Amino acid sequence: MSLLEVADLDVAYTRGNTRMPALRDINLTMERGAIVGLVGESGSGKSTLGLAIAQLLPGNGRVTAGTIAFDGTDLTSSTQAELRAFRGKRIGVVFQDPSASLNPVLTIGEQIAESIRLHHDTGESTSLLTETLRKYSGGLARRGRSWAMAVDMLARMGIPDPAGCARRFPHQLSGGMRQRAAIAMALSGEPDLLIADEPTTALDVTVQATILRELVELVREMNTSVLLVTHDLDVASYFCDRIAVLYSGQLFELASAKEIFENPQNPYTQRLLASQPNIDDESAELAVLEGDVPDPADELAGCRFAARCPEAIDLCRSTPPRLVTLPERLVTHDREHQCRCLLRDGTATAAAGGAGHQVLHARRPAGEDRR
Amino acid sequence: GSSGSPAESAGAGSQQARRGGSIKAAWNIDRFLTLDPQRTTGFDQLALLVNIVEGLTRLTPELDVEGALAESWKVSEDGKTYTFKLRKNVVWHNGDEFDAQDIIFTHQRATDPELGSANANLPPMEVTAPDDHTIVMKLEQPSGLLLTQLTAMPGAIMGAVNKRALTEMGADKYGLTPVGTGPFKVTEHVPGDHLTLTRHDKYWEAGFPLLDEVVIDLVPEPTTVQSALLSGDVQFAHILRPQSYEALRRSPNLVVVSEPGVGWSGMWMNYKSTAAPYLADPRVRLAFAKAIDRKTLIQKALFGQGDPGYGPYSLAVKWAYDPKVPTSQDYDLAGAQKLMSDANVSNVSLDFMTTPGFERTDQVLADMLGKIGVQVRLTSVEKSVYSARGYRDSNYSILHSGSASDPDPDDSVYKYFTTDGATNTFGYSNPKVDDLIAKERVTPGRAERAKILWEIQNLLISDVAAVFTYHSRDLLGMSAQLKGYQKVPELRSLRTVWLDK
Amino acid sequence: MLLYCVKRLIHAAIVVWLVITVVFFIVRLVPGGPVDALLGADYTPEAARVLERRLGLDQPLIVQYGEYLGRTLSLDLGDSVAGGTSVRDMLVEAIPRTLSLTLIGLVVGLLLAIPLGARAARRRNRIAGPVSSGVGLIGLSLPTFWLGMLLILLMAVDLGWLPAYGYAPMEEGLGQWLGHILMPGTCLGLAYAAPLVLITRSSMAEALREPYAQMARAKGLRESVIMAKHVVPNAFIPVITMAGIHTGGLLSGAVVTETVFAINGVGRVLVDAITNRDYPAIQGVILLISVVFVVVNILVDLLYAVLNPRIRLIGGTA
Amino acid sequence: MTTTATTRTSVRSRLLHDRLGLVSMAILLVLILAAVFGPMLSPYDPNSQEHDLLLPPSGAHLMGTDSLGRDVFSRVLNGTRVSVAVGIGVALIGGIVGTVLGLLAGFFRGWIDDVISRLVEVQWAFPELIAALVIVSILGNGFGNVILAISITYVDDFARLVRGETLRLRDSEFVTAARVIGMRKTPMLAREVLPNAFGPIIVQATSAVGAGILGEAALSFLGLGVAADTPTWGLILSDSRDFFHSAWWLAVFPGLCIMITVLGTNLFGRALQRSFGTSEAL
Amino acid sequence: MTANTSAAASSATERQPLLRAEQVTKYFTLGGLLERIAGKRTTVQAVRAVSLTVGRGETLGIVGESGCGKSTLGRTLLRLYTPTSGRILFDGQDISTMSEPELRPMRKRLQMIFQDPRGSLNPRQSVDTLLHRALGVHGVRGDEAVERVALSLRQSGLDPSRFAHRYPRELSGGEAQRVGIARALLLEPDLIIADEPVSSLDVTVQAQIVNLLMRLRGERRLTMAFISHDMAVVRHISDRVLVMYLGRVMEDAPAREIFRDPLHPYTKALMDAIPRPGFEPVGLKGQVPSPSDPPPGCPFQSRCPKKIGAVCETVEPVLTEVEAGRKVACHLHVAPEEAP
Ligand SMILES: Nc1ncnc2c1ncn2[C@@H]1O[C@H](COP(=O)(O)OP(=O)(O)OP(=O)(O)O)[C@@H](O)[C@H]1O
Ligand SMILES: Nc1ncnc2c1ncn2[C@@H]1O[C@H](COP(=O)(O)OP(=O)(O)OP(=O)(O)O)[C@@H](O)[C@H]1O
Ligand SMILES: [Mg+2]
Ligand SMILES: [Mg+2]
Repeated sequence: MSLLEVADLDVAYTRGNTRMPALRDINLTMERGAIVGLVGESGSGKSTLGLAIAQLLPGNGRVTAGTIAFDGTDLTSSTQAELRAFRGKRIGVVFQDPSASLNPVLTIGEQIAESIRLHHDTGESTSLLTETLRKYSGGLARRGRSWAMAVDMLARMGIPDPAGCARRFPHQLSGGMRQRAAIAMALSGEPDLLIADEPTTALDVTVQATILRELVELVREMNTSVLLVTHDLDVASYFCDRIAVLYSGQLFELASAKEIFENPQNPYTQRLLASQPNIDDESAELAVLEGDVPDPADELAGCRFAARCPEAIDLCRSTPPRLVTLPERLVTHDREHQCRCLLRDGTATAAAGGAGHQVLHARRPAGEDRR
Repeated sequence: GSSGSPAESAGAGSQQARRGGSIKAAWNIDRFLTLDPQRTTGFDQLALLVNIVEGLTRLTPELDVEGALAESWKVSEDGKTYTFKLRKNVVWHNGDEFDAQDIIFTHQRATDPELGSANANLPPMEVTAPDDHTIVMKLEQPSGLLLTQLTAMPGAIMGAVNKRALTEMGADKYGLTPVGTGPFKVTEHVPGDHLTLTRHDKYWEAGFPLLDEVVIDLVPEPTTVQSALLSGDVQFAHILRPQSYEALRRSPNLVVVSEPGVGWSGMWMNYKSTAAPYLADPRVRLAFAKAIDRKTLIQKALFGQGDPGYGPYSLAVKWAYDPKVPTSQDYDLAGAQKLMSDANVSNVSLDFMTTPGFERTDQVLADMLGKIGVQVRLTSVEKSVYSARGYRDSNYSILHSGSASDPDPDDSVYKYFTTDGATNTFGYSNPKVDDLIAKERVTPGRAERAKILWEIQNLLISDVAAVFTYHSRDLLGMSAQLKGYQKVPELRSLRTVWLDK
Repeated sequence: MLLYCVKRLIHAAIVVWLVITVVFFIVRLVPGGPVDALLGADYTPEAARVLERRLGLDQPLIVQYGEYLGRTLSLDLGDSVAGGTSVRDMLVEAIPRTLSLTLIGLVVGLLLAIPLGARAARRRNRIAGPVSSGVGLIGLSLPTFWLGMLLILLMAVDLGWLPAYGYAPMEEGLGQWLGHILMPGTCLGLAYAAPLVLITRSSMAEALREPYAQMARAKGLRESVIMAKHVVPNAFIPVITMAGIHTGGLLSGAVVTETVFAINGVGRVLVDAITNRDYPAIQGVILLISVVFVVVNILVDLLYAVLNPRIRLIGGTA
Repeated sequence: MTTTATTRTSVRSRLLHDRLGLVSMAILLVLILAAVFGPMLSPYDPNSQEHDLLLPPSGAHLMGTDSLGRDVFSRVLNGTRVSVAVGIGVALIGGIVGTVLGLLAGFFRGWIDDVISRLVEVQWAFPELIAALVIVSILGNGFGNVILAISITYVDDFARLVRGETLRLRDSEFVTAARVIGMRKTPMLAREVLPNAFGPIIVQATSAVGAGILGEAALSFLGLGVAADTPTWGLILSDSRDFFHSAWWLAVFPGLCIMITVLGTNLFGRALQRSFGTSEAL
Repeated sequence: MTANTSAAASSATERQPLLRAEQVTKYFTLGGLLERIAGKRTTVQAVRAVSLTVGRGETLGIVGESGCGKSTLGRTLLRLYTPTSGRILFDGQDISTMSEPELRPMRKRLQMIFQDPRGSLNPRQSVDTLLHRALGVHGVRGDEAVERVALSLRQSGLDPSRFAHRYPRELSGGEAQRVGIARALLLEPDLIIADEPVSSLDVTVQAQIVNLLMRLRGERRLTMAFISHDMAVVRHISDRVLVMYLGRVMEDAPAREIFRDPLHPYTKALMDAIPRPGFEPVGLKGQVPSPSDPPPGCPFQSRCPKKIGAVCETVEPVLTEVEAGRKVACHLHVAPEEAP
């Protein structure tokens, strides 16, 4: 059994009195220990997917269809109490905005320690009273084993003076330290699945490097699966086993990292890779994808990328493509390469006599420039 | 005598009085400002004070006068010399022996202008003590009031005070814990909270008092007084509002006493009012009087707890009450309306000054006046403002007033209707009335006095000096376990009360 | 810190001085005076003069004010105009009562408001929402005196569980004390709780939407712990501000409650003093209240700092 | 507030599409209508004592009669004007003055804050009821004076609350952003700070509406209400206290009216808040 | 012709310095209740004696470790903070001591893109409202405003019809950031301090924004200080790059050269940590110093792989011009005339 199986997931937000779909028909499977990168246009629903899996959608967000099976349990039909058993210990989350997700009135150490107490047998009480008292009594908070483990956790995140840092409040840390604390917190329960929403955006490259290295180590050690939301394709390529490309609320492509970078099949993925600024590239203008992303809420007849797709044919505007595993002739490294495109899944070929294939080879995938 | 108490109607009059026990009593008052007999003014305080302080005489339930500190007395032929024989076995609460010097001192104090007693209306006289147990009072003129004024009663200030205690404590402290000769002594007084009365063991009247202790709790909210009686938290409530009567009467554990009170209620119409100059017109005043349906007023506003009033004297003062009051002010709406049109007063609006406590009656009065085309605006002001504007500054058009606690009918007329009476702020002046009041005051015999008093009443009624409306009832409630209570109107003497458990 | 304390003290002193000055003059603007109150309906001019001399009211106002300030500085609050008691003794007698009353009111109010408001803030709760609205609405719609009387009727007359009125000091036993103070305290607490329920609900609902609350949930913390430890301290600034503000209301409530329940506390002393135009007593009580409020103010500020480490004390926060 | 036409209409349209908002507006509308037309609609003269005493509610007397034989429905209806005006007047006057003071103090700090805060603390030190009592004693009673007296006593509450919120908000990033676009201080206060302090202000205003109505009741209780012969909900309620056992209707109807008013303002405030952009409904 | 080449073509002297900072320093005093009682106050030396010049139409990239004072510097330059010392000249005028009302007329010309995009958006204002407000402040109303708002949203990659009526809470991270960008562009400023403007944007949108900024630079001679962690973007957009460490400027050089040949060891470390396809992340080792207690000597000495000894620990290196237009603060590099 896979660790996580997301099947036919639809998520919608309510704005005003209308329901706006944000995710449509998401199918995603994660194996134990796998690291899956989630990339895609801003607003395409990456954070939404992460939150939906953790069942932490904001008040106006709802799963409207589909299932999220975690280790065999469907989370969408679980009660709050049942979910609690999963959270922290089995599913850890790093939110997109780490500063906001740290409680401003609790010390960093206490925030990590409380999660440790919940998920490790530290022999400390987690009753309402003692937990509340810990907020007001620094001495009490720092007494137990969980505190020591929290400090240790911070140290592993490469934070200088971890003991001192643990005693400070979030606002007394720099952005980078806060982000590291948030990661430490999510990892402290040694979860089976870590959902990390852009965990390194606030970090400068040197710190980012430190963190990533640490993260990889920890994750391998704990055999944790990671769903990594990022817009840094280089980070994704380094870190992830598989990469999922999201566009306007739909999965457009899903394959191993190597496959995505070396053999992107979906036209959107290709454009995405081409837009990546290249540190070693002197060219001044970045490749731009013209046009707007359709609102995930808009109902469109055909492919959601059709309006911006340079390869689009008439069929694309009328027939919605499905996410299919590509035929072997189109893949280089990954037989499981899935793609949502009429031009690749044979539909268009059948209709237009192999035109799609032509187009495919007419352009060089952007990623290859960088070799 | 100590029998024939109206409260005996609660039954078990034949039972043997038992000594001992302590009770709790609720006094519906914010605080006792002072219990100094020469300085106190409040009726609620005087009602309590009878338990602590005594005068030469005291009142019986029938409002007759009997001896208290004086065993007996003689009045000279000309009615100007009173000779009192004092009791010999009287001991002050502080253990001092009581003698004639105490009365001399009390009189000096009462008439000392420095003390500024508000009630210093004793007749001019010379007080001497030929021996330790005799007091002689030489008056300039005979008096019909003196014996009543010598009781420790409202309007009287001859409650005996102890000189030693007064100098030791100072006047202010004495006002809190007065030392008297009465049946109970004050052992604790927390102003605004409670007051503890303890049995005065050496009280001169053998066998009294019967209770060991009475705790007086001050309960400012009348609804709470009612609840406390019902719940048994207190055994005695010194006063009840009319609206409580029914609710309490139904309770088998309680005895509620409703007796005619002393004093009168009515509307003062300010003849000098610039806002309503027509009030100086007796026709208008008569119209107002005729517009008042007293039965309905009493029924509605007082829940039946009152007696219609047409003149100043109340039913309780039996000897002075004349059941044949002139009927000129009887309810007659048509007559009233006619009088108004005769006086050429129509569609006027009038400010009626009221104060909490009178609001109920005044709303009904306002409604009744409305029927003769007088638009009444009720303005409620706080008590102090009310007395300042009403009794001193004469700054009102019409208000609800009257007198209360008048054991002697003189108290009901003298201050109010003589031309320069202390509280005559509405401007009534009738030389004939002035003369009659002066005469009544120096007439010793009750029978003669009663005649003069009736004459005064008839004049007041025909002049429509004020609109007399009702005589309120003196209401009190107590636990059915309390026996032997003797009710003197407006006073709350617990001397004869005992607890039947 | 020293500077802060000094500044704080100076401000407190200014406030207290302003308060007593305002009271001093304003009570003398109210029509009627102690003479009317003490001497009743009718009195002679001599009597009035004597009394005025005794009370020092015959002096020019500014002289009276100067003397008053001087006396107050030497902590002498003067004597009640009725005589016999010093204002200080009156207060010493009254303070424990009012303190007990407001304490119970505070406890009842907070115990009612915070759990209810907190539960109602979680939108899924089907019971707490209406109940909290109910408490809020009842507390805001029914006068304290009315509730008090109803309570007496119910608890003392009909059920006979609690004494109808009065106060028992703690020396008479905790049970006695509690028995007497419970009903008035509840009555006061309900009025106090009303705005707090609403503010707690609103600010908690807001705090619950913050990402850190989501984060706490993501850790797998129990809902009660999330509330008590994560949400409450953050949502509490307005609640505390409101609670602080309404301690003023608590005292107003105490005025009425003490009258209804015949508790001779500070509120009743004040009402009596006003009825009797007992200037020294009015001044004394208001001085006391202003000192208490200044202290409450400082406490509230400190509480802010305890709850929320971001709050800087310098300059103070509301 | 002048923004673009689009936002103005959108606030309005959002308000009109808010279910609870509509309910609250309906309540308030009914109250206002009752306040304006109440005297015309009332079946009897509210002060006329022509009816039997203490009649329970019936077709002739929708809310029964009181202990003086007055029609309670007529009294409640006529009382609407005063009570609603006192309640809303207190919330508005106290709210506006207090909010302005609080904003100024919290935003400008320095001596402005010192002066305002001290004044507010001075006022705070007077228990509301007592202060109102004294003010009414000095000014005399009557409609305007009672509103004024009670309103003044609530200024400090708003001022303190708003100052606290302002202090919290003035350092927030979006206020800095407003500085960056060159916004003047006044609009900055009005548009950036104030709307974010709306939540607590609404709650405070709601309780001020209730408190205003009850304040008038308490003054009536102490005999210093608007006038002894002007029915107000507070007065009717205060009159009912002798008849707990015998005449429930005397208390229930005015009590309900106060509750509905408080509820209406509360809901309206929350709807307003939602329309101004707090996204989630409660 | 691309903006970059145009920038390179025009010589540095030809440009008017639009913004000039001289020895700007910003300290914060910290301390909670307990620290105050104990009398322990901490001063965070966020920015220490920074001097810089940005010519008209020039883009200055500012990079450095998180917490090194980039945002503080940016905010101080805009006078959102009052500098502890130093002078700031904007278009020749000293704005470092101006009062808020005096500054107000300038505000239109000086804009900022905030690092925390959501925090800088008033939660109670829809996107539409808050953009209109920015224009309204400067008297632009009516159709013109509607057009300009729509344009700036569009430029920032947001479809006005979709986003105009949303509230900040209803935006994704990147969308919120773009609203912030739209607001800054709306007023057509001369100078933008962009604090991590593209950090939460995916690459396609990022490309769009970067291109837009570069185009504006070309068309309107927009001047920018561009703070970013993303070295690739910095390289793309900047003419010059300022490298900061612990509140200090470590290196200040033309973008091309600094990427080609970083002089300062810290700059080198930064370059090495840039993620590249197939890179191995290596961080820096050693104790990170605290801005409230900066070490003596070179700020970077505790982590410097090329430390040359005692001099680094005791003498603080000054920023010296080692080549034309290249300044560095390191004992390894000394000014040509000082070189032996
Ligand atoms: N609370 C919300 N209410 C309404 N709409 C929302 C809400 N949160 C997000 N959305 C919308 O849902 C869509 C997906 O948002 P999401 O935050 O998942 O995007 P994302 O892929 O994480 O983008 P980014 O990279 O910019 O963070 C967007 O169109 C966004 O505007
Ligand atoms: N308002 C403030 N009060 C106190 N200290 C502050 C404040 N703002 C920033 N600091 C401190 O100043 C230093 C510099 O912070 P700054 O935000 O400028 O860093 P930065 O370079 O922008 O970092 P990042 O890349 O994480 O955004 C940090 O140590 C920070 O903790
Ligand atoms: Mg996101
Ligand atoms: Mg920054």
